[in-house]
Amino acid sequence: MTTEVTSPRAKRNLLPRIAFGGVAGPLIGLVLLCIAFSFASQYFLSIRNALNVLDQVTVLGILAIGMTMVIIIGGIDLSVGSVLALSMMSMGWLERMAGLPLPLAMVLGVLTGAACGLVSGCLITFARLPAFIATLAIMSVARGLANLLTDGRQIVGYPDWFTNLATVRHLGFFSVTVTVFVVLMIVAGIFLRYRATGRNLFAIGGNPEVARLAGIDVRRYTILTYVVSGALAGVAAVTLAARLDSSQPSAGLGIELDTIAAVVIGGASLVGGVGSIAGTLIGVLIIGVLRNGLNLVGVSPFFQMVVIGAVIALAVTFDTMSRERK
Amino acid sequence: MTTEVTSPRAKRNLLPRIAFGGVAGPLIGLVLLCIAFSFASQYFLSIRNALNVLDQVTVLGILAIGMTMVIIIGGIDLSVGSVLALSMMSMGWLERMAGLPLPLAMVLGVLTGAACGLVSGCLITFARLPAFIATLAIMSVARGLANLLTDGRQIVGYPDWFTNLATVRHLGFFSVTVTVFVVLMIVAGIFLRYRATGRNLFAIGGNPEVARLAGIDVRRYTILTYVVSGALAGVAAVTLAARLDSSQPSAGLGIELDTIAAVVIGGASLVGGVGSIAGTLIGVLIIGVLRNGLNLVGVSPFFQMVVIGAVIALAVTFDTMSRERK
Amino acid sequence: GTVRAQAEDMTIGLAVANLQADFFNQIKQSVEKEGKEKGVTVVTVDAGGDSATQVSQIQDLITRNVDALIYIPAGATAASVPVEAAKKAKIPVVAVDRNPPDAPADTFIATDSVAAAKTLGDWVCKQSGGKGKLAEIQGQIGTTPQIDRDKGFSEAMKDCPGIEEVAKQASNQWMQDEGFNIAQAMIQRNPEISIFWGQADALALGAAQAAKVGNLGDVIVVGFDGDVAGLEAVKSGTLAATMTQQTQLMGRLALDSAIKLAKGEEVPAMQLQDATLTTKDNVEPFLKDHP
Amino acid sequence: MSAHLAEASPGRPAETAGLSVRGISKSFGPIRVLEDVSLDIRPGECLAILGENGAGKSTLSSIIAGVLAPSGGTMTWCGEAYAPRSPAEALSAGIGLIHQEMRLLPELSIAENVFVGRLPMSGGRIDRRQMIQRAEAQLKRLGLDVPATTLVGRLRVAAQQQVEIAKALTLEAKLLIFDEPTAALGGDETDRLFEQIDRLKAEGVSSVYISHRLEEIARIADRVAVLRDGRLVAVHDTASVPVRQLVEEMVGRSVDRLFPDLDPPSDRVVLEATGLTSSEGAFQDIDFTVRAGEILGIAGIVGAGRTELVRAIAGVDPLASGRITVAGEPLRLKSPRDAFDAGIVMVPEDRKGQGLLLKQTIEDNIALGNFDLVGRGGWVMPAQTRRFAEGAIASMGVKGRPEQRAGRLSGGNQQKVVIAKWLARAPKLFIMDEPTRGVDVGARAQIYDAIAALARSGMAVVVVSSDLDEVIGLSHRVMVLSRGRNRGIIERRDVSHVAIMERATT
Ligand SMILES: Nc1ncnc2c1ncn2[C@@H]1O[C@H](COP(=O)(O)OP(=O)(O)OP(=O)(O)O)[C@@H](O)[C@H]1O
Ligand SMILES: Nc1ncnc2c1ncn2[C@@H]1O[C@H](COP(=O)(O)OP(=O)(O)OP(=O)(O)O)[C@@H](O)[C@H]1O
Ligand SMILES: [Mg+2]
Ligand SMILES: [Mg+2]
Repeated sequence: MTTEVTSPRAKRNLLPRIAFGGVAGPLIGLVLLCIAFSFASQYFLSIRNALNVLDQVTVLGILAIGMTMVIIIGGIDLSVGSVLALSMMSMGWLERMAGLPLPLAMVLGVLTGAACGLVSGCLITFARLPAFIATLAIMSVARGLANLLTDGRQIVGYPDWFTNLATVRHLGFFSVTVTVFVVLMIVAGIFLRYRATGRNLFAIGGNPEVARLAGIDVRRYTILTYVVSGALAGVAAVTLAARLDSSQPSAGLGIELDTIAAVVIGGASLVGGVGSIAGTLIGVLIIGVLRNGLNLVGVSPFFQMVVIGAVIALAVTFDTMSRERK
Repeated sequence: MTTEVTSPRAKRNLLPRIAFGGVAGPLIGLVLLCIAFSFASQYFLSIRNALNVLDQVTVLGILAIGMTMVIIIGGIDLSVGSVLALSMMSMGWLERMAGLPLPLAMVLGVLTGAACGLVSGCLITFARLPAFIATLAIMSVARGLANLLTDGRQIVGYPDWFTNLATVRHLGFFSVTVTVFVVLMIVAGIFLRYRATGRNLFAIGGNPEVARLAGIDVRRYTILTYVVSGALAGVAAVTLAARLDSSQPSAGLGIELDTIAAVVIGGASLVGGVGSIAGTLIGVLIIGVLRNGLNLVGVSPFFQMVVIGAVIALAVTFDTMSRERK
Repeated sequence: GTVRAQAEDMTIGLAVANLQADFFNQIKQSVEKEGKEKGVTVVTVDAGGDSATQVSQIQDLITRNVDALIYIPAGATAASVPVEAAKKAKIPVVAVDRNPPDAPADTFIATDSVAAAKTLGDWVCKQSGGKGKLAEIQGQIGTTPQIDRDKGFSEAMKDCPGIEEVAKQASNQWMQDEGFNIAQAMIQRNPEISIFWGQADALALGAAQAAKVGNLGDVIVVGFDGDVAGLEAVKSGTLAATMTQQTQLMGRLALDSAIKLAKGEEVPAMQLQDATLTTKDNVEPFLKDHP
Repeated sequence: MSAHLAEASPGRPAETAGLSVRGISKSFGPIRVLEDVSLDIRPGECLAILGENGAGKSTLSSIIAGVLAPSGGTMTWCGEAYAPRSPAEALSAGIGLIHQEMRLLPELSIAENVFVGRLPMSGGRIDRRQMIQRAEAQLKRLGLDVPATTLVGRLRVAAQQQVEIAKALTLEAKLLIFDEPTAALGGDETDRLFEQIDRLKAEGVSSVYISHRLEEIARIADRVAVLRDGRLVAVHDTASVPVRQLVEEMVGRSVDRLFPDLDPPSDRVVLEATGLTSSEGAFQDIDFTVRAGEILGIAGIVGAGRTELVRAIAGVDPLASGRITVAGEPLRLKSPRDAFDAGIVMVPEDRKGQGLLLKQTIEDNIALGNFDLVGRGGWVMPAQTRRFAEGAIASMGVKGRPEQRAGRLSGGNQQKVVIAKWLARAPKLFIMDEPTRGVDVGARAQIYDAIAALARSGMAVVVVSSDLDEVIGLSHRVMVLSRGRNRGIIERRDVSHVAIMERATT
């Protein structure tokens, strides 16, 4: 939720405010992008492609949920990509080398992610490391461990039912992984908007000292937020493994910047205290639609980079401008 | 703003504070690291290896100078790696395709970097983009352009005198590039400590509104800081081109995180208003010595990642602990 | 380094381009395994794809006084600086996969990518009956393997006019996820695609997965490299064929050459290896014992 | 009121000297904050501007100092048209502002804060020695004796305010605006400040003085202007206007009684503190009790350790030793959460740093820590938050709407939000550190009434204040601290300025 001053028209504006939760700016960007691609490519505007985009943003989206919370409390999590890789490799290793049943390995994979988050959280609260450094350290360690598990080899050959989680679209619509993504978004959205615990995260990000004096256990919340972010990286890992039908130690390389970009495009502030799941969803979709559309149009990869950079800058400019106007 | 009581020990501590400029924490980390490596490898403790380390950190160090200023004003520059690549490719392209003399192309390469910084700075001050997003956008655009210039191919075959800048150690000591690095460090150190313009950067980072109220032209300073950071990325590009004897569009991939890490390890705060060149130098050396030492000891690559992460966390923990004690 | 007669007390430096790529990792493992058998100390460094890092790492290996250097260059084309530095320190260099054109190493070991890609292209032509719509997912633009594989495959296609190339797009990192997304977009633009040519097994696997999701039915997906995942996929029929590079052999050969060079013996300047066209019929032995 | 102005204008000097403000108005979006304000500030005079919280005093100062641009109107300064586009322009014209909200750089030294933006240079580098000497000299004159190399972040609120004042005094400006400079100061420091303003007057420097401490006005000001709801309602050519009249002009009605009647407390002891000793050394060996229905005042001069003491009781700072029991239950305080769970809440001294989320809305601020009251089972619906906040806003008469950003409220209204937030909680022990800092008279009466009502409802209340009248008027008993020690607890019937000051200065 943004914490803008509402003009005296606030009461009249209440309806759109609730409907869009202050994400009008990025939303306009997303709509413009979709319109542009609809003209540029005949393949863009179709249910099938919309489902493809959802497929493609599932991993980014799940990571972005955790990142939204982390950014709201004024932190940052650079380790998500590496933690994803470590969770993925643990899952594969446990199933393959330790012979555990795959469902159990999946759960343990998620727990691996949570454990990484726990370490980050403890480094931040107890060793008082800046979040940037703590998660950068975990980023390096987790990537190393992910590689050490199998000496850098990927793990292939999961059972069919596992890949089907990502590939079979039930009733012609959502695959299991997309469903998980959507459900997680809704749960997180409700949590951040309507639960006291969720609201407390905004207070911590706004000013941790104020939050502490108001009786909030800032340390516990901080640690838990990083644990959730780690666990979500674990969920993303399972999703990605299903999608790729393999576990790869190089998975998620560099995805942390994409994730942070999605959250900030969605209106969150890296200073903390501001952000919303609705905004993050739009940010994630902007990145997803951009990549998908450029591929459909057949833009060369180098030129894609230029366009992506320009569009990100434009989208956020829209957002700040529209806020200013208010 | 905290409302701490002045500790009665404040006066007694004044001397060491001035002597080490608040970098005692990271310095201890660096010294411990050097001692450990001296025991672990017979090759570590030698003039030759020390010079190697300096060689190896030149690019990172030059980038870190600009990053220190950016972080002091409360910003961040994710684009340094890509801007480095773009400057490098422009230089090569201008010399090869446009047929300019190499010295002129070198200057224009540096100016390319400055131009990128100018764009970032304007996006931040005029379009009011968060620095993270503005420089993330430039990061993507610059990398795309660097690749587009030669369709992703590298440029090889510079004249010998150019490579010699990086490889010939004059009087058995410093190569030209290392000399440039050292001189830039000294100049920046003096600038940030003893010049009013330099001190103003701290005021801007501490609180831009206070700075504005004190009559400081915050926008101009902000833009100039990013221009300097970009120009330094250009200088780093020339240095790296000399070292590699080629221009590569993939150069500097991911180096932004290393650079930020070095600055933060050196005691700067990402919130702004705190930082020093002495600290940054130590941060850069910690990263350089760590990589060098691990290679000399022969630690396997995957395990290196684990160790690097752990040492970064430890070094900064030392720093925060030693501050707390104060 | 000084010339030594015994392999036992030798130290060989191994500078790998990027261990995140399975192909390089296979070679690394082979070199290390061989090193253990021969009692040679192998010191491995990984540049993570960055040539600047690699130059620093090789500087460290030289400081460490290695007796010979195995150099798998990072970056689009190989940098000559490490070779020159090693030569200056009188350390012999074995280049693998890519060779700096302006400062060639003492010996160069690689797969003949052009020939291999042509073999693969010819097989595709035969397999498809000389007809079909081809979609090509290239590797990272500008890298030697990308250029060579492009060249070899398109030579084969020249002799196969019935196959029409309908899509061609490059990836940035040779990665499976990229292959998937690119292929998915290609399928949307051209639902009649019948052949996918991924310039690495990872890209081909991504394309195969996209074809499966897109219910494309009968498509021929071919890759290159013959890494473990690729071979498994060939066995299960996900990939129709791949070109198996002899990574184990190349690793062994690299170490042997390095030892020989360190002892002052002669080694041929060029040691090009064949890649084996691998289909369901001959994949089994490769899976058991990678060449 | 134009009649008022017409009366005031004949005595006006020629416009060639001083500042004249003509028809200034200012709107934030559709909200009109200033409406057609015209004023003159003569050379060498001190003009006091009074007004309720949110009357527009700070906004007017900001316009004069170039921080904000007016929506309409003109100014002339020293006979020339004056329309500063930035604080830098105002500064170079010789007009400086001490901002109401202290704006310092915590990570920099006192000296650098004092000279920020105009560091003295010599020979191409900063002249640190000169900078430190001048800063220390100025601070000494203000009564603060600390090395100028100290980081500002380590200073107490009062000292920070003094640094802020020193910053303005070294400007060598021709017009200085003091926006509530004494809100965080004690009597001694205030006197020092007045000496400085007198000195400036003698040098022909004009000043504008804004304060809610009406008793200061007669001492320092030459003339008084009163703002109400953004309009100028009165200008007096003398400062010796009866306080009662000023209050009436400010509030628009008479405030006949500042302090409420107090009911006698019950015998039930709520808080019992024995042997409290700070781990930082700020206070030692403090014993006292507070009973249900009782208001205990804590008095002392600046730096006596009052803030440290109440922070420790609220679980914010650690105690080295001592025992605290609440309603007979011994407490182990490891964090504010523990105190909170035991029914202790605190309104902190530093509202911006510790009391308010400046970037968030008023309703978010009020709901924070109160979610259990706002909703049920951990659920908080926006409509419930709104209703809860509206209740709290009404109870304290905050001039603002629930969805407004707290940082944009006037200072006094921010303070009211911080208090309002805990009123609904009905804690066992309510601690208030400087509860009326920056609050106007009308609102102060309101806050006092609220405090008395809290006590009447059976709560125990601790009020720390540097305002002696406030401690005396509001407390059942007054505990006096000096140099970290309890110098005695005075019963209401024995309490007086003299009784307190005697103990406070031992
Ligand atoms: N940036 C802003 N946006 C919207 N409203 C504002 C802004 N700044 C101030 N206001 C409003 O303008 C009014 C006047 O504020 P101002 O700070 O001038 O009051 P004041 O007289 O100084 O009060 P106090 O005595 O409490 O300091 C208040 O109602 C405040 O909410
Ligand atoms: N002039 C001074 N300079 C520096 N430190 C001081 C000074 N006076 C007191 N102190 C320190 O301040 C501490 C007490 O501060 P505290 O904030 O608790 O006092 P206070 O009575 O609440 O004053 P106030 O709230 O008015 O600032 C003591 O430990 C003392 O060491
Ligand atoms: Mg005010
Ligand atoms: Mg106090």
